[in-house]
Amino acid sequence: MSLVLNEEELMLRDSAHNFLHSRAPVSHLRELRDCHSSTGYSPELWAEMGETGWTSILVPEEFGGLGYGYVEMGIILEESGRTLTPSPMLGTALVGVTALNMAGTAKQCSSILPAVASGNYLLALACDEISQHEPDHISCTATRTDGGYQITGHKTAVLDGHIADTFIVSARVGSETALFLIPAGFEGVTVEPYRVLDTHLAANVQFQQVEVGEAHFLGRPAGGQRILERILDVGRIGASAEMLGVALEAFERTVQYLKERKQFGVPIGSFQALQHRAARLFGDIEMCKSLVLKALHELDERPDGNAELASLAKARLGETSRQATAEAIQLHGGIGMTDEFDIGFFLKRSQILDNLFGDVCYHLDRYARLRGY
Amino acid sequence: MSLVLNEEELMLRDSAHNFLHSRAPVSHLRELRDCHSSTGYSPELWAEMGETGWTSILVPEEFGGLGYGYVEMGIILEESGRTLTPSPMLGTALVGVTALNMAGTAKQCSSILPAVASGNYLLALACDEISQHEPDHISCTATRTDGGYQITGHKTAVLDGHIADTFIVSARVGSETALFLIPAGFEGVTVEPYRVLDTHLAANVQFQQVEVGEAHFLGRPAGGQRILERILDVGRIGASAEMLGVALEAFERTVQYLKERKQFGVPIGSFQALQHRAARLFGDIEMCKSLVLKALHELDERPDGNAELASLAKARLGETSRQATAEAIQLHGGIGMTDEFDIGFFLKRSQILDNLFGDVCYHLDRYARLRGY
Amino acid sequence: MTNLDSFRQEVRDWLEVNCPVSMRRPYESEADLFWGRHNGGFQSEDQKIWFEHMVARDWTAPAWPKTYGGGGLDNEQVKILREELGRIQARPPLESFGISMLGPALLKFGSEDLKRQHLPAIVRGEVRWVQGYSEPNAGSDLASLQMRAEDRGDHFLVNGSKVWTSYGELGDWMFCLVRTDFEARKHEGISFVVFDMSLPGVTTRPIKLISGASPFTETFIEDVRVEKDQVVGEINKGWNVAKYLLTHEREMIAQAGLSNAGNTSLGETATEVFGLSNGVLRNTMLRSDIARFEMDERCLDLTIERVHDEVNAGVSLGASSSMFKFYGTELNKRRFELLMAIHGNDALLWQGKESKGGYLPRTWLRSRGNSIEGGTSEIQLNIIAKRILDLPG
Amino acid sequence: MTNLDSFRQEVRDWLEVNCPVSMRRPYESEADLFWGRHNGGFQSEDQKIWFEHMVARDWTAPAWPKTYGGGGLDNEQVKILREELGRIQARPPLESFGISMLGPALLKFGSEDLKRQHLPAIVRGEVRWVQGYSEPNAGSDLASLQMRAEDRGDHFLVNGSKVWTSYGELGDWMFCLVRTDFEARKHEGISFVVFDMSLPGVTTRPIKLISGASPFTETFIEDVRVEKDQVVGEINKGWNVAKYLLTHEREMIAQAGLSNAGNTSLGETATEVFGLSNGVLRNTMLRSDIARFEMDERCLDLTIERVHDEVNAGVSLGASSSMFKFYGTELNKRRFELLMAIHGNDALLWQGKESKGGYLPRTWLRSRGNSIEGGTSEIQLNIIAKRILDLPG
Repeated sequence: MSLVLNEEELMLRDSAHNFLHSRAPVSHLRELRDCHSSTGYSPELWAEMGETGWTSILVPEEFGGLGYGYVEMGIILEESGRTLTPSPMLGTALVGVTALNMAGTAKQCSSILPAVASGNYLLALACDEISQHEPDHISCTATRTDGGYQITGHKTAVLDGHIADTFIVSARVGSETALFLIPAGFEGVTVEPYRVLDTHLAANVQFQQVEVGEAHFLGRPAGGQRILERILDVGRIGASAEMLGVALEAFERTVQYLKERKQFGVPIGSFQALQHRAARLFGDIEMCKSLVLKALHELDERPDGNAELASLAKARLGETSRQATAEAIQLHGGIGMTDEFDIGFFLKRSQILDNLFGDVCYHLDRYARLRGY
Repeated sequence: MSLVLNEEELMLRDSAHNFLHSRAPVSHLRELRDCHSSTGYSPELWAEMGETGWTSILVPEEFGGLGYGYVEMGIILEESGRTLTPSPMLGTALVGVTALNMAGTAKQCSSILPAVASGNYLLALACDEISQHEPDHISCTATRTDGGYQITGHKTAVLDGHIADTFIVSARVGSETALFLIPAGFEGVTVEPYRVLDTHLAANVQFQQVEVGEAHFLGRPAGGQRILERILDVGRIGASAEMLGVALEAFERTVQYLKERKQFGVPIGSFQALQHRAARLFGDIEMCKSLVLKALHELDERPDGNAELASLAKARLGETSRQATAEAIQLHGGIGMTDEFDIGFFLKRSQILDNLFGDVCYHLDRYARLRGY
Repeated sequence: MTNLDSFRQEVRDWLEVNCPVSMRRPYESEADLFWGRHNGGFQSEDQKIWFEHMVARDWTAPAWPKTYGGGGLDNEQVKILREELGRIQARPPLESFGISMLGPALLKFGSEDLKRQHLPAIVRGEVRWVQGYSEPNAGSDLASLQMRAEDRGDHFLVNGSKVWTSYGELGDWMFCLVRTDFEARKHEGISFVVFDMSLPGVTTRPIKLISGASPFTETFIEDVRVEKDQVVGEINKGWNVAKYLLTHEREMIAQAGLSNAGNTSLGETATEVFGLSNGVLRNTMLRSDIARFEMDERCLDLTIERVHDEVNAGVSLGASSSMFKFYGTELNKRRFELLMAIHGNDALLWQGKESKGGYLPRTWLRSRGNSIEGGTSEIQLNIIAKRILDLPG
Repeated sequence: MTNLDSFRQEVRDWLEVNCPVSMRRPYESEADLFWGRHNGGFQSEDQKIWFEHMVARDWTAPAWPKTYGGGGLDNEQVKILREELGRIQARPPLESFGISMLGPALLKFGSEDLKRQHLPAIVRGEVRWVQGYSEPNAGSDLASLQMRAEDRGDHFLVNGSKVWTSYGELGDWMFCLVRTDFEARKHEGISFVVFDMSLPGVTTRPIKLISGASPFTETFIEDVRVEKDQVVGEINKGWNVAKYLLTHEREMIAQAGLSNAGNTSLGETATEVFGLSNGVLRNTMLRSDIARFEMDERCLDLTIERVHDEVNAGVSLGASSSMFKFYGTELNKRRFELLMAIHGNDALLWQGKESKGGYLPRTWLRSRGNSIEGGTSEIQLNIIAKRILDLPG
C-alpha cells in the first residue's frame, strides 16, 4: 500500500479540517474550560460528529457503522489534534470500538456498537492503577462467585471515565488477565472525576465488590493480556496521530510567528539560529508523518497488530510533539506564556497525550525489548 | 579549598604550556607517526620531562620525588591534552605511582619509585580483558604454588603495555581479586603491541603460567578490588584532565577558524547558528573546567577517594570532548577532514581517552548506581 | 580568634536570640515572604518580629553603606552572615526588588539626593518596588522601547505601557526605562526614571499565564508627571543603568533555578516512584535522562562555586551571568520535564488538595518562561558569542 | 498477464542467464566495483561478463533514451528492473559519475552534439568522469569559485584549481564549473564545461583524509584549452546546471548513508557484544541511545518510502533532497559513533588483519565528512528554512 492518502482520504481530511475549524477551533476548548464544563466536551458537537459519521468509522456495517479503516480514523484524530478539539473520539470511537471489534461477542457488539455509532454511548478503557502506565501489573481482582464474578479494585487516569456508559476493565482472574465490560451504573462502581492540566477531565474509578455475570467478559475469558496489549497499541497509534496534529499545528503557527514578529528591525525568522531549529523540527515532523501513516496502514492490513510500530510511533511522536510545543513557547517568547494566547494549549495537550498509554521512556523500553535487547 | 589555581599552580601551568608548545606540539605527534615509531613516544622527551620534575610530581620525597599533589599532575595532563603530547605521564607518573603510593610495600616503593622519578622506569596497569572495560570481571587467575603463585590470563588494551618495565595486573585468587606487580621480562609474559587510531600504541599481554612470589603482591593480598577501583578513579580523573585540554584546544582553534574563514563574503563566525553552537560548547567546557578542578582537589583532600566525582568527570568530559572535537571537524569543513590539518588528531585522541577506563555509558551507569538508582 | 571568627560568633549568638524558630524553615513559595509595603501586612507575628529585628540590626541590606541604612559589612562579613543565615535555614526577612535590583543601580548611578530619598525606605521595607522594562514590541530587542517621556522643562510627561511587570499590582513605586530622545539612535535616547505608582494615570492589568497564575501585569502610564530629579544616572544614558541591572537580574534568575538544590534529588524521587530492580531504577530509560540531569546540575553548582572563587581572587569572567542564566534556566526546565515524567498520571492533576492545587504541572508550565524572561536563552547565547568569544557580526 | 508482469518475467529470465553467481553478492567497498575506463581493468572475469552483458542489453543506463545507448525504459519498467536486480543482490555492473551525475545534466541541458559525443561512451563504460566543483575558497559558498576560463574566440583558456575531486587521479574527463564572466554577479558568470584530463596542464594531487585514505584529489589546471562546444547549457548559465546536479548529489549521498540498511542491526550487534540480563541489554545506558537510533533510522526509511510514493503520485515536496541529505548523513555519523562505543577497545585498532586494517575506526572517521561533502548540514538547513519554510533573510 502506498504511503500517500488517496483521493477519498484527502476529501475526508478536507472535510474534517473544515468542520473542526468552523465548529470547534481552539476557542471551543477555551470556552469549555472557562465555563467549567463538567463534561469537558460538548455533547452537541459529539452528536454532530455522530451525524457526520465519525463515530461510525470503525463500526462494522452490520452494526450500523461505516466499516472504514484506521487510516480514516487517523485522519480525524490528526485534524482533532490540530484544533485540540475535546471529544470521545479517541476513547470511544477508536479504543472502545476496537476492543469490541477485536474481542466482543456477537451479542456485545450488537448491543453496544449501534449505540456508539449513533453517538449515544460512550466507552472508557480502565487499565492503569498507579501513576505509571503498567498494563501488566494488575491488582484489580475478579473472584469467582456463584453467579459469576465479583470485581474489586481501583483504576486511575481513566480517559473519559467521567462520562463513560461502560468501562472496559482489566482484572486478574487467578493468574490470568481478563477484560470485563462493566456498566458505570452497576452497584459498587464509583467514579471520581478530576480535571487534568489541559482542561480535559479524567477519572479515578473504584470497583467495590461489583457483581457481574459471565456475559460481562469482553469476549472469551482467556488471553486478556494479549488483547489488552492489542487494544492499547491501537490507542497508542491513535494518540500518535493526534500528537502529529498537535505538533504540526504548533509548528506551523510558530513558523508563521517567526515571519511576523519583528525585533531588531527584522522578522525574527531571519535569524539563522532560529531557522536551523525550525528546519530540524520540520524534518522531525516529516519523519513523524511517515511513521503515523505507516502505523495506521499496518492496523488496517495486519489484524495481528504490529507492537513494534506502535511503540515506535508513540515514543517518536511523544518526543517530537514535546519538542515542537516546547519550541513553540520559546520562539513565541513572552506572549507564548500567556493564557490569552492559544499556543500554550498545545504544550498542555502534548503532555497529556505523551503520558497516555505509556510515555516516551515506556515505549523506548518496550521497543528495545520487542527488538530483542 | 578554593576552586582557583594558586600562584604556584599558575606558574606550573605556564611553564608546562611553554615546554610542551616548544618541545612537543602536535607536529611532534605527527612526526612520531610518520616515522612509524615503535615506541609511540619520544624517550628523549620523557627524559627531559623527568629532569623538569614531571615524573616526580606524585612520588613522595622519601623516594626521591617532589611529593606534590594531583592538582599539579592535572595541570600537566591538561596541557598535554592541548598539545596531544604522547608520553607515559598518565600510565606511569599518574596511575603507576598512585598504585604504589596507595598499596605498595615499603620495599616495592623504594625499589620502583626512585627509578620512576628519574624517568627510567615505566609501569602499566593491565586490567581489561575484553573489548569493554569491566574491571570486576576477571578471568586471569593466580593459583597458589609451593613458592608463591602461578598467573595465567590475557589482558587487552594495556596502555603503554608495549614499553612497560612492570605490569600491575589484576587476577583472581580464589574468589578474591588481587593485584600483582609482574615485570615484563618474566618468563611466560608475552607482549603484543598494536597501533591504535591516533598513532599511540597499546598492547595485548599474555600471562602464561607466570611464576611470582608473595613479594609480587601489590601490597597486601586482600582488598584488591577496592584498591583497583581507587587506582582506576585516579586514572579516570587524569584522563578527564587530559580530555579537558583536548576539548579546550579543539574549541579554541575552532573559534579562531570561525573568525578567519570567510564564505559568502563574511567570516563564518558571524552566522548566528554557528555562534549559538559555539556559545553552548563554551558553556559546556566551562562546566568541565570546574568539574576537573574539583575532582583533582578531592583526590588531594580525600585519600578515600570520591568514586561519584570520578565517574561524573569521566562521563561529562567524555561527552564534552566528543562534542567539541566533532564540532571542530564540522565547523572546519573539508579542511578539517584532511590529514594535513591538525584538528583531526583531537577527534582521535578524544575517542581514545573516552574509551580508557570506561566510556560515557559505563560511567553514566556507575554514577547512577553510586547514587543509589 | 580572628576578627572574622569573633564576628561569626557574634552573628550566631545574635541570630539565636533574634530569629524566631518558625522563621527557620524553608519557605514554600514567594507568597510566604514579606515583600515590604504595598499593604504591609505580615503573615505571622514571628515574621514581623524577625523582620523588625533585622531592620534594627541594619541587616536587611547588609552590604550597603551605613549612611543609607545598610549594614556596612565588608565582603567577608557578608559571606559569614549569609552562611550563618543558611546554617539555620533562616527565611529572608525582606524580599524586595528594591534590595536586589534598584538599590545596586542607585548606589552606582544615583545622585546623592536620590540615594537618601529611596535607599533607607527600601531597607526598612517601606516601599515595594517593581520593574518597568519590556514593552509589547520591545522584548528581546529591549532598546527599541517606545514609552515616551516628553521634556516639560522641570519634569517629564510620561505616556506608554510596560509589560511583564512582576507583581505590578502590588507596587508602590516603579523603576522604569523611558525614551527621552526620539531622534537619537535607539540605545542613546533612553533614561532610567523612578515614580510613585499611586499617581493618577498609572493602572495595571494582570497577565494570566498558562500556569493559571498571574505573577505579572501590564502597566499603563497616561500623562504621568516625573520630576527630573527622579532620573537615575544621566538623562539619555539610561541604557548603561539598564545593562548593569540586567546582569543582576540574570544572576537572580539563574540562582532561582538552583533553589531546588537542597531538595530531594531526582534520583531519589524516581526511586520512590519506580523502585529498583537489581539495584537499578526500574525505568531504565528514564534513568539515563536523570543521571545526565544530575550530572549537569552538579556541574553548574561547581561552576558557580568556581566563578565565585575566581571573583574573590580577582579573576573575572566577563558575561558569565549570561552563561549562568542560560544553564540555570535550561536545567530548571529539564528538572520539571523529568518530574512530570516521573509522576506520570499524577503529574496531570490540575486542581485539588491531593495535588496541592496542581502544584507540579503549574510549576512545570511556569518553568517554561524561565528561558524567556530576563533575556531569552537566545539573547544569552548571543552575548556569550559576542562578548566572551568575540565572534563577529 | 499485464505488460509489466511479462516485462518482469523477461527481466528475471534474462538475469538468471546473464548475471554470474559471483556478481550476486553485496560488494564490500567501492573498490569492488567496475568504474569504467581510466585503466579499464576488471577485477574478475565474472565482473567483465556481467558488465558486457548489461552493456549489450543497454541496461547500464536503463532510463536513458535508446538514441544515446540507454535502455529507453519507462519509470515502471526501471522500477521493476531495480527490484529484480535487488532481489538477486546483483552488483551494479558499472558505477559511474557519468551515469549518476553528468548524464542527467547533459540530458537536460546539453546540446545534441554533446549528448551524442558523451552519453554512449558513458553507457559503455569507456570514459571515467570526475567532478570539479569546490575550490579552496569556494566550499559552502560554491558560487564564489574563481577558476578562470578566458574567452579566446573559439575556445576558453582555463586556469585555476579544484579541490575535493572524488577519485580525481582516476579520471579521464572532468565536468567542471568555471568563471567565464569576471564582472557579473557571482551566480551569473559561471559556466559548466567538460574537458579531457589527459590534456597537458591537468595535474592532480591526492588529499589524504584523517581516515588515512585518499579518495579525493586536488586538481590543477594550467592553460588548458576547452572548446566552446564543450559548454553544457548556455555560457554564463552554468549555475543552473550546477544546482540541478547538486540536488542529484545530495540524493546520492543520502542514499549512501542508508546502504547499511540491510546489515545487522545495532541492537543485534550490541547484544552479541554485551549480552542480555533479564532480557535487556546489559549496557542499559547504551541501550537507550541504540533504541533512539534505530527509531530514527526506521523513520528515515519510511520517509524515503513516503516521499517516493508521493513523487509517483505527483505530489512533490520541494527541497526534500536537503532533508534526506541532512538526516541520512547525521544518522550515518551516529551509527558509527554507536559502533565505536559498542566495540570499545577493539574499535581503536588501526592496523592488522584482525581489524580488517582498522576498518571500523577508519570508516567512523570517514563518516564525519558525510555532513560536509555535497553541501554541509548547515547549508541543507538553510535550504529547508528558506525554500520549504519560506523564512526570510
